[in-house]
Amino acid sequence: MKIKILTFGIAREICGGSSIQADVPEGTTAAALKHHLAQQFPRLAGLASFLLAVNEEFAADDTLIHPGDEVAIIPPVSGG
Amino acid sequence: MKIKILTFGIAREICGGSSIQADVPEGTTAAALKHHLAQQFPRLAGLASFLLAVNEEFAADDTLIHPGDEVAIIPPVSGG
Amino acid sequence: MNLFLKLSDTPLDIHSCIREVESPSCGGIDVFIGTVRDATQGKRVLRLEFEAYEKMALKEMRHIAEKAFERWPLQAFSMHHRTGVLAVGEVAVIIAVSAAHRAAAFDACRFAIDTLKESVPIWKKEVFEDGEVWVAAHP
Amino acid sequence: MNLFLKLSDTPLDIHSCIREVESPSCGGIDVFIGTVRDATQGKRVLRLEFEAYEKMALKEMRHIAEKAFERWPLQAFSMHHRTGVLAVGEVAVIIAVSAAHRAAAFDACRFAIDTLKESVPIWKKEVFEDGEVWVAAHP
Repeated sequence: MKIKILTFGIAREICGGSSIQADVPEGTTAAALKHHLAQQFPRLAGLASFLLAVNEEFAADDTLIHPGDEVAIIPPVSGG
Repeated sequence: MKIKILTFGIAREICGGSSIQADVPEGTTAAALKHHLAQQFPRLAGLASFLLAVNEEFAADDTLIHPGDEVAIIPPVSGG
Repeated sequence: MNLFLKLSDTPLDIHSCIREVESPSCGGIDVFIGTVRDATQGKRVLRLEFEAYEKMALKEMRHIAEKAFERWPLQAFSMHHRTGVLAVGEVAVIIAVSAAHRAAAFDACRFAIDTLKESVPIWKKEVFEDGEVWVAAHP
Repeated sequence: MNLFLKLSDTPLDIHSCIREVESPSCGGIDVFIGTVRDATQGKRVLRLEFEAYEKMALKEMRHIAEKAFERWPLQAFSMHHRTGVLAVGEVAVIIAVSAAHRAAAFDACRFAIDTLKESVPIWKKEVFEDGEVWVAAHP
């Protein structure tokens, strides 16, 4: 399935666009998608932290990604 | 010596005026003046605390009172 | 030391107190605002009356500010206290503290209001429908 | 729950944030204001650029407010965060918390800014004379 992934901050610069597409099997977990992304964009793995959000909530490693989910890469936050 | 003593809050109401006079010997300490005042106005001794200030600073028990000092009765404070 | 103290019998201005501590080298400002609550222990409060031993109150406020500057790396400190008759909702005290980092601002601001309530010669009378009481006067 | 949240790309208004939490039944308001500092580790900062994942940021801000209401007896809670380009001295975040008693207001306000900095998806780029850096991005 094709997943659209939003990117922000330094992740947007690393991935070269405010959203990217990933093609992963159905039943992919957040952990597997992170692994996939880190292979494609090795600099993501060098960040102080690198999390995924699914439908605007932080995703656990075993969160399943479904077609149509809103997925985002969350690099280290620095608000305030 | 005659000492003018400022009063505030509930102490003003107990003493019946915004200042009172006390006649005490030279070399009187703050502790002795407090004792004198508590005898004259027994309700002062019933307060949660009853301190003296001399020249706008809290007085220790052994602070000496001199003629012309600005003395004040400080009942429990409740600002803020 | 950027230190601002005020006792006033007219309404306090939150914004001017905050403006006194703003600075390009500060990253965090903590502000405490004490307002007149409409009830104490379930009793309806009509108004508060604040009385101060003004010269000594300003001295004690200065002692608090100086201690805060000794203990924490602060940029600026402002403390405004109201006197006179206050209605419910009115501002009785404002303390604003700025620092490069927020922990110092929070700690110093809290220290300042806690210490003010212990040592600054200001007295508050609560006026109820059926009487009035000098706060904290009796054990 | 009196809960006010705002993300805005135009200047924040301290007074309107405070007004949201004022109430006759509150005795204390604690306000934290985060401003843009002119230097980081000795380097002169020209400006900051804030970017937010807006919908999720508002959700996380709401989680923080809800946790604060669970933990402390609060009257009202307001959190405003700025996005876009900020000059030195501008306000990046305001958090105002009111409660009947001040300890709850202080504790909840501090919890809120500490948690915001850990969990709300907002990113800050510091722009210096000789380059720029996404804050906290690298170990």
